[in-house]
Amino acid sequence: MRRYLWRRIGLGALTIVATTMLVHLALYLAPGDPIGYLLNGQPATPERIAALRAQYNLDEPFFTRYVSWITGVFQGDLGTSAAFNADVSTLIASRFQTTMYLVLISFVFISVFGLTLGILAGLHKGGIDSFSMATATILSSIPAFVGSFILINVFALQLGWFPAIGGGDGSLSSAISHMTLPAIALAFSAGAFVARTTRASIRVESASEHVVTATVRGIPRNKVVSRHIVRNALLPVISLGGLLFVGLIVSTAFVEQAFAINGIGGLLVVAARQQDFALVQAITLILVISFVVVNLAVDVLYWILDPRIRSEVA
Amino acid sequence: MSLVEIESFTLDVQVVEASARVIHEVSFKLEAGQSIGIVGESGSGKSLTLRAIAGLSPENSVVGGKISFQGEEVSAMDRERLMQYRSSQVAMIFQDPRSAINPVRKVGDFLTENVVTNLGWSKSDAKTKAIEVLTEVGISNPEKQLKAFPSELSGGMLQRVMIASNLLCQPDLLLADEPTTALDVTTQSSVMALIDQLRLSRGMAMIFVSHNLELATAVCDKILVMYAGRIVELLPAENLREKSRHPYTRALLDARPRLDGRQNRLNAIPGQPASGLEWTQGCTFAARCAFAQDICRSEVPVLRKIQESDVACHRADEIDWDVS
Amino acid sequence: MSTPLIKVSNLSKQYGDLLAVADVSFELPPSGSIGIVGESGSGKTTVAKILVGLERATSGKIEVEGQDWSLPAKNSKERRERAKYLQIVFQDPYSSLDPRQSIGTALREALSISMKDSDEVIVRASELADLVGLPQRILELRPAKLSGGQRQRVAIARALASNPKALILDESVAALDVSIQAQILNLLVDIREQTGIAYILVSHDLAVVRHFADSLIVMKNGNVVERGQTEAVMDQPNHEYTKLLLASVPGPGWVPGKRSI
Amino acid sequence: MKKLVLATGSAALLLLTACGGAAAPESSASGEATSSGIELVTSTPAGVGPVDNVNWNLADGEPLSLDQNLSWSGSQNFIGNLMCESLLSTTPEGGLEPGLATDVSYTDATTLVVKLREGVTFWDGSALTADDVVYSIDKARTNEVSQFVGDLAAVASVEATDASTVTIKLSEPNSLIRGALSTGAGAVVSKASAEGNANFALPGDTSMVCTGPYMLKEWTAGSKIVVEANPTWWNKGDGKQLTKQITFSFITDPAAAVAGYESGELDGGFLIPASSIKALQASTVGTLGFGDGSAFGAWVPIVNTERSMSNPKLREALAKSLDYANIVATETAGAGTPAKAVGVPGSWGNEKAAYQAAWDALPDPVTDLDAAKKLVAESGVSNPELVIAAWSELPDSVNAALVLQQAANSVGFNATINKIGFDRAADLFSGAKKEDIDIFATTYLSFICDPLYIYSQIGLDAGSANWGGYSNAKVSELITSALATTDDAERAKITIEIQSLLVADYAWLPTTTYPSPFFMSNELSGAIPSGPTHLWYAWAVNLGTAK
Amino acid sequence: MSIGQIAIGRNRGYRKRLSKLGLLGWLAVFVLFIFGVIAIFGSALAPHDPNKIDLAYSYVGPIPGHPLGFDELGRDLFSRLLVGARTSLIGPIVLVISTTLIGTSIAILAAWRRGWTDAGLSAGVDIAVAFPGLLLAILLSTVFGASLWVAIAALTLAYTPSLARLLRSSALRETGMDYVKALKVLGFSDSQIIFKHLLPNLAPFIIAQAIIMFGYATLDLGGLSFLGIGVQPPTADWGTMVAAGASGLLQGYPTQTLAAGSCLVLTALSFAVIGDRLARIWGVE
Repeated sequence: MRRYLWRRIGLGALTIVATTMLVHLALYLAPGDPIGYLLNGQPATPERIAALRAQYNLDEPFFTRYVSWITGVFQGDLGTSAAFNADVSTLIASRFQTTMYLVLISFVFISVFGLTLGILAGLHKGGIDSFSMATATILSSIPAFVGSFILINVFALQLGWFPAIGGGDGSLSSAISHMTLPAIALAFSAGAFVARTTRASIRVESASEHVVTATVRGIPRNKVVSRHIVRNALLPVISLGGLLFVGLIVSTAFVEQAFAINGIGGLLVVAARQQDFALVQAITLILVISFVVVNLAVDVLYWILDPRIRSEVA
Repeated sequence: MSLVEIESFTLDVQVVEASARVIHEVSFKLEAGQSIGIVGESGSGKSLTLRAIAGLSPENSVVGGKISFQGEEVSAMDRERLMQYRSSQVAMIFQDPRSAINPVRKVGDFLTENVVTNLGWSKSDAKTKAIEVLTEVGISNPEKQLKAFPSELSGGMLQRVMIASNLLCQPDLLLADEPTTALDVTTQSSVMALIDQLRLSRGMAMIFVSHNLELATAVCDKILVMYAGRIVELLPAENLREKSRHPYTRALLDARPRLDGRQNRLNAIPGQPASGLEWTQGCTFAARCAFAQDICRSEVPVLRKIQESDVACHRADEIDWDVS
Repeated sequence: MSTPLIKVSNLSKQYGDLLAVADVSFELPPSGSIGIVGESGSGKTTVAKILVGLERATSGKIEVEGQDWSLPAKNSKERRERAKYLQIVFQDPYSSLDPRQSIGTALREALSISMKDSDEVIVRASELADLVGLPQRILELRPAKLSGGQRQRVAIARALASNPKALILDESVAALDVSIQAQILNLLVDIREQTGIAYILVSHDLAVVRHFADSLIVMKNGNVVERGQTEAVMDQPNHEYTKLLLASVPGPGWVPGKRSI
Repeated sequence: MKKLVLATGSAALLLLTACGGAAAPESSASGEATSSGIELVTSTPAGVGPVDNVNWNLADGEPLSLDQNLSWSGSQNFIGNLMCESLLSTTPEGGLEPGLATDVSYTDATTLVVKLREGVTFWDGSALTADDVVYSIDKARTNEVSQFVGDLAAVASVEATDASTVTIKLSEPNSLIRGALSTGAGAVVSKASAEGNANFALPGDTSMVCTGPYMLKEWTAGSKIVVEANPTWWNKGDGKQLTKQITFSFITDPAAAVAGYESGELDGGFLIPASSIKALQASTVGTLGFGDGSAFGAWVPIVNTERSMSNPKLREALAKSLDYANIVATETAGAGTPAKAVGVPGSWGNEKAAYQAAWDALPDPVTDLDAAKKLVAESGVSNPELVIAAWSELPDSVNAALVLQQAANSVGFNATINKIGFDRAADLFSGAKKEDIDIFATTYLSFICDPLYIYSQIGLDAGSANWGGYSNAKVSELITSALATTDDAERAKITIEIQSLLVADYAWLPTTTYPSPFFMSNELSGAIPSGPTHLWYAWAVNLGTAK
Repeated sequence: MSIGQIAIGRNRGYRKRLSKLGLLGWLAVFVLFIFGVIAIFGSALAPHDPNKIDLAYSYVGPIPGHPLGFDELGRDLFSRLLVGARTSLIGPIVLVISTTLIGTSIAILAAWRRGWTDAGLSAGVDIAVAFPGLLLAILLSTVFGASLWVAIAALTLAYTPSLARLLRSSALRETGMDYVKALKVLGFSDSQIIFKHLLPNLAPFIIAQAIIMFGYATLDLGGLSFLGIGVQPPTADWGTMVAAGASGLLQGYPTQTLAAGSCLVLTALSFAVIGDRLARIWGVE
């Protein structure tokens, strides 16, 4: 077990360093110049522009900047954002919680909606199966940004069930009421994907020999389904869940822009468009770390749940 | 009334949007404590017959005739009764234990699942009984193996676990579908010895399906030879080698290379083993039979008693095997 | 004794800390027939794979008519040269043919390696079909339409396309029904009589080995535990394992032996 | 020095005006109707009842600082002017009236004396002293990142002559300094709270202390800013500060902002993007209006090279080829009016009558393609090359360039478009020679309600907005003398002469005025949307319930 | 021995199987055909200049000659939809082709070489799969400026790992087949076996995956344009049109967002249906 884990952690650390180095290099090569973006085309004297460049140390060579950035990170200082003229860590801190609420609520929708549809379709042939798969296919074709506007228009403006914009004032109740619509918009395509994979996995498990054995030994159908079919079928879905969770964090950018929610995804898009080095690097670092952590968690979960992996590695 | 009675059992299966008959006529009886070996090549329907007895015919297939266990018809059993029948009266062993046991659950859970869930045993009783049967099937330090996962055990050990799981609920009938085909010959020998000894000590009846005639003869009282969905011969095991009267049985025995001597060429049976679906009329084996005559190709031979065996062959009494 | 067609000396193969093949030596005379007997995990298939270059030996020497084949062929040109000496037929009929290719195309493709003239290729292809007892109409069909036995016949025909001097049969009849198994064994015997081809039969079935192979080696966990002429070894086995093997084969008067693991 | 100019992403209309109040009389609610019938307003009827909290959206994003000296973007001013007041104050109609100083007057051409108001306290209760004023003015003119380093360049020294008097010595005569003290340059902060405070007025900081009607209560970087009414405001009165608290949000996405207005979660907002105008005009929960102001759009020809624009005839030809009606319709949604000169009506301040007369005398900007063709023919250059610059990151600047290209080609130019990135900003907005650009568009405005302010920037050889390298000895001489004339009327006469010369020279080619759209819920009233209120006047002082 | 052998062998003729596409399948093909025609001849078909701004017509409803009315800047919606088809379809086509080419070569290289190459490639794939396409698109757009080609490059980098991993498993299964080993021993060169046997046998699976990927590609590229990272205004593109029309939608002028949105959804849906049907026909789940 330990050797397997160390290898995964090593791979994770490597990913973090590689990606942050890559991001840094990418931003360093960027032809534009953040100060230009800052002025957004407004006139400003050359002296003032030079003063601002110095303020954000944009003239240092690549490697010194990367090293100073990394040492800063370890001291908890993520630098100041040029676009917002604010300390990056404060900027991200307030938004990280909002995005996490959004991702978690959306993840709940995806699992509930995806798994139920997938299991229903997997276990029953004919009507239910084709109906659930049809819904899954249609929903998977509705991208988050199209879905958002439909949901806002119908549920927020016309029916007034949910607030139209904003991420709530931080309290759990307001977060839930504000984040339901965006979470649903996010859940469309991911949920459909989970449904389709679960259905396929259920089909594979129900056709397997050990299910025939259980039936022949007189185990009642509902126990065979829950203990042998669904339990085994969920394993591959878990690893998929890890990937989806990670993808979700970034794709919040779509709904954050449509619902005017101040989250990490939206912030990243703005920061990237304005070539705000410090902010882009900081968010990427956080995203990559969460990727690695989530993947590690999925690996451990897989290790615990699926003994086949253990014997393979040992 | 005998333990198992099968009267003109037929089976129609769904094949490419049409249903076709794959088993045409199977009838035999099995007394309690007795063992019968069903042998034949692929497509003969031996495995389908075995599964029908456990009520496991394939989805959307139609079962004809009557299969009854202790006088009660299997296909008439409702869900409750079928579950009770399967959990305590009949037990089944499969060809590949590795795919027949859920790889994600512990061996202990597999062993005790049946008795705990269906027969309401307490967890501790089931555990002690499980250890008992594991030792009985010859597995060393059973406590450790209970916590192990199937992926950590060898093929031979897994088959023993499968057998042990059936012993817990004291079944009256053991259905074995080619239990040792996937095993090495040395493991096969010890597993078959185990099955034989357990069956006799517990007075269990057994139906043993195999493509290996010698193996079936060694462990069964009677041998039933099937070809293309029909019974061609039913005879006591000890008569198989010398006194079988059906050309197919004879040909099968001659086609196998011998261990105790060397022939230059084997007298192989021409053509390919037919399945029940390809039968049109007459004797199913007529196309490949060296003794076939017009009658064989037109009329279906009926099973009839000749000395100690039942044979379905028009010329069974004419052919003098000692000479040819 | 003329120089052997294939001479294998001290062959070994290591996978990590597992010694799959340990110090295996044997010789195959021209038009000879040798059996490699053993249960699963004995290393018999690994030996076969090393001979045809599908695996690389950790150590040991392989000579084929004097040429050194110890290491697998470096490129396909060298592989084409070796194809003229040694070919192989595998066990599973359902994976030995490309499902999307008709039988005729498969044979013609195999022949085109050594034959340039396309007419000659077509003629030779139908000759091969006759040689392995397949009706000509089979050439247009795809493998899905053929039975297990017919597919093995095609596999054999394809292997013969490069007129090899020896053919390795890696459990080639194990997956077949008894009647078909007999037909294929008879076919192989006929081919040997007609072409003088040598055989290396890798099998766990002692009866088939006795019928088919002149001499044999018995392998257990990578080692050769007994060797000799088939008749002698089978009638008076002296190694314990060979005795156990023979005793485990069901036959007239046989009783299964109980042994705990 | 340079002026705050806004040309934002979504459309040129997202604009801030200063020195509002067109020539129309002093009526508070009405405005001068423009060609397309849209009514420009300077203010809305004062609110009646109190409101606990108002949610106000500023669509150009969160300010980078609330220090009035930095005046970075529109949103900064809307919040800043509620908190920090200046020595003088600009009225909604563009006039100057006393602010924190009861009187500011020139004792001679190079000395200004500021008389401080008595009894004014900061939010923290401390009294406003001369030291605070000296500190604030010095900060505005020495901090190298401040907007006003240029405007206050003429200031030599600032001293507190006694507890309530501050004397400003100038290095050379400059009549605009008094006006500057009504802008961010004259904004007074409490010295105690600002001196040595590294993150003074930066995002998240609430340590700044000023005197204004609203105090900074909370600033969550990246999401919102909350200000609350200042109970001890020196200028309290009934009907004022009816709104207890204002929460500013910064929703830039047009769709989300519209959703906010429609669902009632947003009570109003400034800086409305063009794409949302039609949508909000149809709104039933609130009304969309336009505030008048001093902002305008213009094409800046590069004259200091041997290329086509150095020839005055070609500049005039280009001016005559512009399709003013289309520009007004597409860039200001019909709210603007064609501009005869860069000193647009919104920036006339106290001398409205004189400037109005001059404005009427100027030739109307009219599209006359035949005249333009004739001019190009006479210019002596066949098929003159014209390279139009446009920001590649701003789609609307590309659209504007396309319109000009079409017009120029139709009169004989060989016009092409050169898409430049923001990284060329420093080079473009400097007097440097530009070899690959002939003309580029900008929107510009004057901070101070005095046209001399803008003409000095364009007319002088070293003027901060003289990006085209324009040079005219007569114009420079007139500007220098105007700067030395402290008397308003006299100065207006000289400025009008400067204006006529610049118009004749086609130094810049003005196109249209840019009124600024705003939205307010029907439940509220009293927001002052126009002119100086955006920059330097506490626009929310009269905000309250409509009924 | 297994019951499966009894069923008569499945017929594999291509023509017969395509008829089994079903009504829905053919409907999907028809929809894509129409969009394809529009993508190619879009600008010729467009009745008006899609980029001509005239604010006087902002949000004006359908009038004769303008079946869908105008967008917020008074541009003819119908023409923008037609011209938009090009970017909204050419983009995914290029994306799918490049991803399939790279993904397949990685998969085959890994499955064929095995050993270190396989281990190295798979480790690389594991890292890359965790990296969402959107973040890649954002970073690349920062470096090279936002444009359709940058978005395509980013999504190719994002899609390739998961496709490579999917194809690698089926490629491994195919190379594990005995006929591949037999061909090697017969003297066929690696490239002969790969191009004459391996690729043709994997082709149905690859095509089915490519078609399903089309649906996602259309949506993701539309999404990037929505965020301002893909197609840059003023060029017409369905993704940007959805974004631009959004504020109008909330005010009762839904035509632009709904029209562009439904075109995106319809395209994605058609690809999903065809991909699903083909996968089922070729028995490739």
